[in-house]
Amino acid sequence: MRATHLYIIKKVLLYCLIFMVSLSAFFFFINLVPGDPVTRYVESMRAQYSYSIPVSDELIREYKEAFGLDKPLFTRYIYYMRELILKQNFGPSFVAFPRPAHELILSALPWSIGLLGFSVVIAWVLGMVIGTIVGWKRGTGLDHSITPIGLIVSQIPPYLLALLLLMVLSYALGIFPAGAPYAAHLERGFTLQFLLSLLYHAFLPSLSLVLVYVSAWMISQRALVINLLGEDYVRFAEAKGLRSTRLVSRYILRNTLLPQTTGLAMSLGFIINGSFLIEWIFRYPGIGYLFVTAIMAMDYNVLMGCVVVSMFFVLLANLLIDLLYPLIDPRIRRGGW
Amino acid sequence: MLKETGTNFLVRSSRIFKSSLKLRIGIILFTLLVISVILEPAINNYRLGGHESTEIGLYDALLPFTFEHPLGTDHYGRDVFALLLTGLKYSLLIGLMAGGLATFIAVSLALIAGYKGGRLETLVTTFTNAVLIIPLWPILAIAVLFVERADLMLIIVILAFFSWPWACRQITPQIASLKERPYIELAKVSGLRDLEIMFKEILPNFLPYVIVGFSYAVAGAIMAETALRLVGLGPGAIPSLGLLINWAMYTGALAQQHYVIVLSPILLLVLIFVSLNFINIGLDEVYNPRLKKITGL
Amino acid sequence: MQAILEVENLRVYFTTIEGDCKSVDGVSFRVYNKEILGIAGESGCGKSTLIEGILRLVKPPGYIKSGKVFFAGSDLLHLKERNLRKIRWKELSYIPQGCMNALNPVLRIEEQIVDGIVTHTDLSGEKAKEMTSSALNAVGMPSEVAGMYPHELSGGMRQRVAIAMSTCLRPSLVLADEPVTALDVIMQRLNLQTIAELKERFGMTVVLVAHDMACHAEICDRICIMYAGRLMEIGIVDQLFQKPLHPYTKGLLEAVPSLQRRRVKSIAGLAPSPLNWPRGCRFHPRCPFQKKICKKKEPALREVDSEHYVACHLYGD
Amino acid sequence: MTEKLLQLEKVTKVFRRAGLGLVSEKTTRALDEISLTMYGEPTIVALVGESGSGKSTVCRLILGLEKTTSGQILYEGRDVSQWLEKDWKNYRKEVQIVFQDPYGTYNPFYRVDRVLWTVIKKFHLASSDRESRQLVDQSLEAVGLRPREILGRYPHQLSGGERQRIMLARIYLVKPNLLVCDEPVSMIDAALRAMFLEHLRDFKKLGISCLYITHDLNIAYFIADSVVILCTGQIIESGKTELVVTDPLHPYTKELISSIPNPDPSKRWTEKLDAERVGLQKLGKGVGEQGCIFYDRCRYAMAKCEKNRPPLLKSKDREVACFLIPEAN
Repeated sequence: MRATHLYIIKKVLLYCLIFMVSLSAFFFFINLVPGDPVTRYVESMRAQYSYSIPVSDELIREYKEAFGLDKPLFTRYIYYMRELILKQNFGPSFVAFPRPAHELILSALPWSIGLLGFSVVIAWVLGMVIGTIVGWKRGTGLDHSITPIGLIVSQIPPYLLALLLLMVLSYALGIFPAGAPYAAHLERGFTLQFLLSLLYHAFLPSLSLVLVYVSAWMISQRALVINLLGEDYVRFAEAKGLRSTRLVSRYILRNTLLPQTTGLAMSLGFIINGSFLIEWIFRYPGIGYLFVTAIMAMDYNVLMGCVVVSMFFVLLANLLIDLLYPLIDPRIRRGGW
Repeated sequence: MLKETGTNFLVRSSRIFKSSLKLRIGIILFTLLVISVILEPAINNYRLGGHESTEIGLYDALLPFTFEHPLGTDHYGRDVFALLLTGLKYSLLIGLMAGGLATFIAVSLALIAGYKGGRLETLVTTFTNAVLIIPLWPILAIAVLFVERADLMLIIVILAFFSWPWACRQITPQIASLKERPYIELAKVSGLRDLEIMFKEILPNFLPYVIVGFSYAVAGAIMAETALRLVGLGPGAIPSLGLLINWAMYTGALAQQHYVIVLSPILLLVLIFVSLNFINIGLDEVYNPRLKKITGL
Repeated sequence: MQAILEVENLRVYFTTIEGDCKSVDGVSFRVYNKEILGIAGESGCGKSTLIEGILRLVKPPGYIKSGKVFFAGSDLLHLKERNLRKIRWKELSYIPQGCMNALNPVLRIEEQIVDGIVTHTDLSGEKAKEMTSSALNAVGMPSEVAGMYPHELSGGMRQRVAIAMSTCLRPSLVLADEPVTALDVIMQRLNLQTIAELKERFGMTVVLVAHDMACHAEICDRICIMYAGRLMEIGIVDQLFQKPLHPYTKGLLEAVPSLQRRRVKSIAGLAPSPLNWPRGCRFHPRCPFQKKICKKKEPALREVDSEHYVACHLYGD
Repeated sequence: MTEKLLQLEKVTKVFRRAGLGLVSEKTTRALDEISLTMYGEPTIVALVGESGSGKSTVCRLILGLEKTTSGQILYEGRDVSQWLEKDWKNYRKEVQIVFQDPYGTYNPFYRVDRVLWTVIKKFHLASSDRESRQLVDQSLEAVGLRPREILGRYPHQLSGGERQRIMLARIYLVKPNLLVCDEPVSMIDAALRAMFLEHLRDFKKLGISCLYITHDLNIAYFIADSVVILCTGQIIESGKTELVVTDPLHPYTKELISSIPNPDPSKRWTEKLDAERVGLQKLGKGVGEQGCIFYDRCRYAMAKCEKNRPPLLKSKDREVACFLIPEAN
């Protein structure tokens, strides 16, 4: 089993490398864009409170000094990376100074992971199931009624769908709450009431993600299934006289698992893009909400931290999926290890 | 396979157009959108009597639907229909330009990587995939937030920078398969130079995939831009559909249930995405005969 | 002789934008008990579609236009799905062109063979596994192959696995669709011999589709020549090779070089399109002996000699 | 005219999947020290091998579509790896190819006759438009096609046989010294193959030598003056066609020839092949290891065959690599 270990070590190293490279690329990109956070911050303060505080270049320089922005780029890079990797320190928050950014991020993280993890898994599983059924029954009334809807819904950005759901189900009909992660009067704890409230409040944000991605997975699964139906081995299995359930589960579903898992891994980043706005729209206190409020407040370190954290989790999820591949596909198991 | 009996390019294109219902729907929808954008200055100029559609207080606030204001007016007394047209114009403009630029980057990268192959190709694909799995929108948002002057051109460039991987992902595998075709080798032994092969042999066959990549990039760019506008980023003077939604949210149109003000820009955006997607699926159906053969669509 | 399978006027069409593609257009023949019947013809003549039609495996946009397929006392084309499933594999089995893609890449060979066994018998998993290895041994493969995945086997070996799989329940009739195409000659010989041997050992009947008539000459008892969606000639193999009747059969035999004959001659003209078969005899545009009637009337298959049928106006009246 | 036109000297080709540090590399050895000579006098040499024998690699190496891993390819005595752009251009005019796939060799975007105009333009075969038009007509007629029915057509409107003959027309225009054919008839209908092969024979009379790559000994026997038998990347036997086919020396060649199905039902196979021996190549044993390449599948395998590779022995008019030949020891 040494080959297995080697495979795992190789993958872990590869992802570490990708993480480091994208982190560095991200750092330099943000710092090389003309304009710097402190100046923009002070400018926006001046614009917001239309009285003129005596903002001199002096003040900006002092600010920059306090945040270490006056140093040369490369020194800052080394410093940033060192703090980040050794101490998981993103630097202080601008707005909640001197509270460190990582404190804000850490408290937001569980909300995001919960909401996203739940929605993505549900959407993926449901999409696979519905897509398989629709593909298997292609050309029937079921296919003709579900597929066009899926084609259209899968193209709505989830944050726009979130707006629609919010307007209709929450403001107009009042069925679901418009914000907050749980009812305000409840104490946090492992009580049934609290958990139910959690689910109730997470329903709409989750639904907007799930609806869109169920449709997307369904469409891609349908295409895969239809492609597979033309494969010789499915035809051969049919000639074996297998029952449809066995045929579908062992000869069709099994074979779509690999491309669909790849698809899941590839789309995580994209899903997170959308979820940032959804959290904000529903005032759901995750990383996305933190990020958008930090945008409004121009809170540089929090912003950087949010991106780094989401990058980290996406890559982690990808790594896990990569490690799962050999279990799904014997060709990788026997060939690549 | 396509059975074209025609001989010239136009006839062939029309065959392709006819062979897929989805492609037809997509192209017609998108063309309608583009036409309304082209007519926007004329229509708005005529309807608003030379005023800008964004001018505040031109009419009374929140007027109901009338013949004069088919979709009413908003909280600032602006004609919603006129605003929509303007928004559509900027959204599409930004999308098309950013998408075009992104496709250009992607095609050049893919052509070089695909044709040269080997390590360079592995490098480009690995890089593209790495960029793809990273959540790009937050990075984009930070860049736009801290940039000194967020004008239209800069936004377009930044958006392009962030949507090229979408196009690249569509294009790279295709080019890798195209360059394996025997006719490329025949061209080589017939003494054609590398550049001639790229532009004369590969590029024409590669066009449908470029279109697919382009429409992915356009959709990606519009989506990202809308998301930026939603949280109030980007040049405030240029009203795109995203900014219209942002205004609606900030004036409380959502809670007060002014459906049209919120819904109309969202529906327009969805229309853009759906039409682009239908073009993609349609092209896929035409150029992926296997799928077509089985579905019999 | 007793017929085990009777095909009557089978038509399998494909819907296309340009109209119906008439791949199999009115084919009738019988398969006698315990014989090897070869079906020969060039690519595009409809021989694989014919097999799919008999097995009812035609996928949309293809469909069975009309016809009857009698097997074990019932018409397969009008059987209930459930009853058809019971006959499949156990009685009527199918060997696909296996070197490419006939095996599921993510299941072990064993799982794929066991799948068929447990569906049709009451055997326990253990017993089914035993059967698997004996089926593999029957085609000369060691039992270890059972634990392998298709990608670990060469094309020829995959084809042999497919043969083992299809014959493990000792079906009475096996339809083999190009089981030796795209294999190297040695592997091709091995597989042909294996099929012939299994047929003897299990007392099966085999229908063998191949485009290379030399393969038929090696193991078949009778042979059908197919052209443009129809059968042109049916005969006992010695008879047909020594005294071919149909001009197409003659042409086909002369077209291919062999180590025994260095003179070859092409059949002039092009294979017609299934969207639009020629009127009258389908071979007439390429036929060196065409008569007036050939353009107008399609000849029917008639018995010219004992057990030698031909569809050509040159023979009879 | 017996000077050497093209020589392959101990050519080895190893394919490598490009790796990038953590992305793993894979190597396969397609050819192992192949030596082959084509002489100036027009001849047709058939290179016969089963799938995976590396026969197509030979063709790609000769055409310069791949580079050798080791060994040399000499054209008229000059090493092609030393060549500049200019030399290659000249070489292309003198060594040409017909590919296997009549469908893939045509760019679906253009009309079929473009392949003809391209060579006329690139190799400066005509000085005026009229002259090139005449050349095109002439070349199509030379391969039995009517120009009116071909010019201006798109690839999908023609059959595989017609397309492959247009490829021959292209060769007729270029008139190379050496033509490499990579299984040119394997994808066209059996009934139409003979026509193609006849034209190839006519080309020999025009002074075009041909290296004909095929898996089908029947065709090799029909067309070639001499054959070279390739087995998993190595040449194991070669010689005059008649001689090799009627009196094969190497066990592999023997088995190959006896396994070809005979279109005569009265002369069926009598001997049964041993499935254990023939059917199961040992997994994982690659080319380039020591020992005879055919050891696993050889019925006459001896102890020394496992460890030692038999040399390719030359006698008067044939070569063979097997320890069963007395001279090999």
